[in-house]
Amino acid sequence: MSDALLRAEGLTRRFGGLTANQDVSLSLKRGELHALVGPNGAGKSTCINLLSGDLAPSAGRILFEGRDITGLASHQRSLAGIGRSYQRSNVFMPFSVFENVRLAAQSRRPRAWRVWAKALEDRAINERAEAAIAEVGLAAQRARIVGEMSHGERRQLEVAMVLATDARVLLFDEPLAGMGAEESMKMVELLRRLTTDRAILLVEHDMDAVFAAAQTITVMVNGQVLESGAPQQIRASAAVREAYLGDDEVVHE
Amino acid sequence: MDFVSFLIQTLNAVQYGLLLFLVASGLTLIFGIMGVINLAHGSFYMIGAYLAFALVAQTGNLFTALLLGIPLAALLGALLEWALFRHLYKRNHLEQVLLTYGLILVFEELRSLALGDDVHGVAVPAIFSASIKLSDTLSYPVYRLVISAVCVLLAIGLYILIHRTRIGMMIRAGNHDRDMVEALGIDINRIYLVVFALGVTLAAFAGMIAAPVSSVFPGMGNQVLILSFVIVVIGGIGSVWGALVAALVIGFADTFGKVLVPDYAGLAVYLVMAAVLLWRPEGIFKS
Amino acid sequence: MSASFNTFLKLLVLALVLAFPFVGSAFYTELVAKGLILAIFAMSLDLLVGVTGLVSFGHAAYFGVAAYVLALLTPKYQAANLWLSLPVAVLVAGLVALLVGFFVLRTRGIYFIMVTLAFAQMAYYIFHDTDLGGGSDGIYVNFKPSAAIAGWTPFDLDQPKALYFFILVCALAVYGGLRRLKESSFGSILQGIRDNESRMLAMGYATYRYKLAAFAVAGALAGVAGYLYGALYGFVTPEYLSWHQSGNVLLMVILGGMGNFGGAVAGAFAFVAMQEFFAAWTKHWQLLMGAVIVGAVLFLPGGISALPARLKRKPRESADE
Amino acid sequence: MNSYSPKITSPGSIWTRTATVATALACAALLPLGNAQAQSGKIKIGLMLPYTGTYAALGNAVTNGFKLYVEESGGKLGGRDIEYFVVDDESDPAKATENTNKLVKRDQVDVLVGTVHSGVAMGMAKVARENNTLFVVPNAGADELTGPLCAPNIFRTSFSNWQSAYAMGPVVYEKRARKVVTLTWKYAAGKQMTDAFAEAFEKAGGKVVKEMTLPFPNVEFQPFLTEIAALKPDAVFVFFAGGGAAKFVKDYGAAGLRASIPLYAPGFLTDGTLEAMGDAGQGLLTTLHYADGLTNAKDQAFRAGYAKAYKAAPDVYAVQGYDAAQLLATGLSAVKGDVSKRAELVKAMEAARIDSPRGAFTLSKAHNPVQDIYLRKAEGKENKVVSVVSKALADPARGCKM
Repeated sequence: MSDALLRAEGLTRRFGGLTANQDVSLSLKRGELHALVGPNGAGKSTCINLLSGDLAPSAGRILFEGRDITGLASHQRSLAGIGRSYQRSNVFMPFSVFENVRLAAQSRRPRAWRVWAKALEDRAINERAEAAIAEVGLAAQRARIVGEMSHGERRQLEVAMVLATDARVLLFDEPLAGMGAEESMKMVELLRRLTTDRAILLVEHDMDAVFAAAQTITVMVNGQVLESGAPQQIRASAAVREAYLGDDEVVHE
Repeated sequence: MDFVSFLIQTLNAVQYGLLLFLVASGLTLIFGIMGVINLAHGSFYMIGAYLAFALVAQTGNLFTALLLGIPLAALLGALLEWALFRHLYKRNHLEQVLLTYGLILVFEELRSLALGDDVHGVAVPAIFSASIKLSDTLSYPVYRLVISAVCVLLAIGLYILIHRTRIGMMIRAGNHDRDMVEALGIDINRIYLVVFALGVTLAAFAGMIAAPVSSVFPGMGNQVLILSFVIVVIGGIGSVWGALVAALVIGFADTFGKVLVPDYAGLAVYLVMAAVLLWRPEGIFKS
Repeated sequence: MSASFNTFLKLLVLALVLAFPFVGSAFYTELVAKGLILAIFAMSLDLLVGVTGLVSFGHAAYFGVAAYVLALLTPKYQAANLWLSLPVAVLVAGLVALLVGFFVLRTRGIYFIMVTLAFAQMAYYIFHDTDLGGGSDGIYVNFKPSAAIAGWTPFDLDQPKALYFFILVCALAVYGGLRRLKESSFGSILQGIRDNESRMLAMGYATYRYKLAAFAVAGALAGVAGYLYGALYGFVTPEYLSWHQSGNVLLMVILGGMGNFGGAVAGAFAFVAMQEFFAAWTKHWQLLMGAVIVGAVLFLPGGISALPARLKRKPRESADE
Repeated sequence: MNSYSPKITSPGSIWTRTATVATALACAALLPLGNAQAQSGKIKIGLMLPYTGTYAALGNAVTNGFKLYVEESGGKLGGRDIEYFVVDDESDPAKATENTNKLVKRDQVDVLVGTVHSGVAMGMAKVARENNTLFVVPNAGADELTGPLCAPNIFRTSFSNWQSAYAMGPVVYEKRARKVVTLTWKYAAGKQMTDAFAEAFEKAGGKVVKEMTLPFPNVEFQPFLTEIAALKPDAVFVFFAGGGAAKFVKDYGAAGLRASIPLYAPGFLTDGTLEAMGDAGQGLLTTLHYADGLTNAKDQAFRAGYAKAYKAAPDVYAVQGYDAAQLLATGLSAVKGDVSKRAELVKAMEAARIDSPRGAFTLSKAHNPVQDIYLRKAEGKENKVVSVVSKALADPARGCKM
């Protein structure tokens, strides 16, 4: 467990009387694609929000590279090296692809306060942005206005934006949602490539993709972790089958 | 302040708060349900007061004036919704601000053209003209208590309308998600027409019923406009109970501000608003 | 529109305002100067409304505070020094904005609008109800600021032309500075916050700090406008801080079109011109003004600056909006 | 405000628009040059008064009074025709200097007449002093205008706040009141009025036990009425005007205070508001420099003339406007309409004895009327004269160095 980049221990989150996450523990290792699955309302999004700092846990703690980051706000966690994408596309529509990614890259710059020098003339940042765009395969689209792009392309853009922040832990909330089969395959391929020197947590409904790409799968039901392990182990688990995989229709919706 | 004075000032605060609620209730509806920032709300209050003045002059009776004035106000509201506001729902709030600001100027000048710039009064209806003795020197006019009672009834009525009736359900659904309601086959435009007309009627009704105590004068709408916004916002947008509580809070802040810190009474209401919003950034009762 | 035509237009406008004092009468020179000051005021608000997405309904407070600083720094029988009083006024306005921003930026949307209003009203009552600045009747600035530096006076603001050009230089500097700021790293962060604040947080931006900085800068620039207004007219009243003023400057920004400082300039001049023309026409000029505003909203979404683009579209498209 | 999304526009289009606006402004600027009449023989009079907003009725009354006198004089003053330049000041002090400049710099009027609102008048005085424009105030009562700001070119035909309130001091004392509470809006005029009353009342031997104020223009009086009832003073002195005055008097009556604690005020309380007050206003005693039921011939002629011209009864504001025209006429006649002889013109105006509907008055050294103050009683829709309480009362003109 020493190579865990991000570790959650006993995370609990209550909304009023409702417990959305109860005693959730999981760890993300470098080089590992970790999938978080479960039926609707299982608490996956809450879990990701707790890890990214968008929500504060009611109990439990989060360690990043051995450091306790439970008290850090979302932007502080981002600066520490945890990046995330959202369930709904969450990009800057009126900006171009390049401007979107450049803004992400710029967040790592110690002197973001510069008010005079033109932003577009900052070479170091531009290079970092270009690299991230190339990595997700959007180089040809760099000048397009995001509002005019397809859904799949926007999801790619989101990945590029996370990459541009130099995140070592990537939290992806349903990056494949709404994508066609071909786009999905490309995205899975991309995620796999990105895993080499990073840790990725993937919340996903597409079970084919999850079983094809993930090294570890955690199944959540009713806000709790039901089972966690390698894909074969999950496939073999009777509890998971009963709670979740039993209904084949749901899986391949 | 001795105890009796304190009690009487508390009564003053409650009474003023209820009156403010009456004025602000229409704004809460339009603002909360339709999401329209209506700066012309004060103008509708002013129109109501002048309607009361003009109609009482014609009919000699405030009740008859109310009977005639309320449908007129509703008609005006429906007309405005149909002609102007309907085109703004999908635009941003700032354009609504601009439009309703323009309407303030239009209504104020139309009022000047139609009825002049003099100060007018409306007599308190004879059956409510008595007063109740509170101390050897001070009495309390019955009409003010009547207004308070009407305000309470109105608050209850609005609550029932929104939370307990079918149309209220549709209104709330429309507030939540316009597209969904349309998908369900409900004519959202008609709902908005009704809500807007209702909001305008409430403002005008407040003006009519307050006219006997407030007098009728140019610029009277501007005075209530900002206070109404203060109340709606600190109450939590769209919440009838919130508006009621907020109106009472402001009633107390104003009354006791004047008594306890007279030199800074002008600040009191705004200090309270700032404090409430810093404590609860989305109002006391966020919806 | 081609880039060269654009440049040509810019130069034409610049030539017009440069030549104006030499062809226009004293009154209209002053009126254009007023337009320039309000343009600074509107641009400063546009930094909040159009660029950062923060709708402030209390912007007149910083305008008024700076005007009062000038009034209070001007001794009864002599002029205040421009090079001292201007920076002080701007600094005070900026600091007041910083303090107010510290509180108000915790709220969002309509709540933000109302809290900014609340703080502005408090500032209004401080000047209206106390003797701090002459009370409700206002206070005179008996002498225009003196531009003397160690005995040498480069220009004399008592000369209307000198004052006009000083105001023009300030307006150009604010315009240029804000354009530059918008394209800087800081500016792109502000625009990111406007479009999607949660995303900015997720990318590691402490957005509160940037918004606070924008709020203070906008307050300071409004202070430039307020200072110049006090210097131009020599009379400072609590009404400078009233919500009507805050509303008017917001109208200028919306009327002109947001997010691009040229729109704020156009809005300011359109507003001044409308008041001027209509008031000269009829006693009931506010009826016309109101009607024009209503019409502008219905038929001119996006403000004046969006007009040419709309004219190019097919008429049917714009008709059913 | 999630739906809020600013429009992104191309900079070019904005410049087009700015250019258009600037060009339009430039054209407007050049127009007056073409129109400028080279001393056409008419005297240019600039009327800067409120024609919109809360004080619109007052602005119209002043204008009517002024024009009535000019009409009676055959449309001429000092033998020369009159040309009016009119500006609506909206009672907005923030635009006061600019609006004054419209008349002084753009239209280059010979005489500036205005206004109702004191804050706006302060702005006008500033411009008038700097440009040495002849300035006649037909209403605004700010003590400063004929105090620290007094100047050879500034005249007033109305009153100073001090005058209308000071006269009430002895009256209240004579009505056997010893402890008095004052109440007004927290603004300059209110403070000047209540201070002047306190000055006179305490000089007579009474005591102002509490000075209460409420924020302008707030009209929720109930907390103060409760306090007054608890304090039980011998009398209450207030200063309110317009809609606020009507509401206060009604509230005061409805609280049952009229029966036990008499109410006194400067006449603005009951001028133009009696109809709105209804029964609550009846019998109120106020002091002012004008009243209904005066018996002098001038007043009767004035009233008849005003009623004929405007189908309405004149009020104190109309009188002040009328007298502003009279005062100017006196000065202009002395120089035969030659406004360039400023020194003589001012001298004639200073020495004038104005045969006003309110009764004849002269001007103090600071150019404020030295006039009789009447005690009036509200009866029906009129403020009937009871007596002259202060004969030829002159403002002390504190701070005037003329």
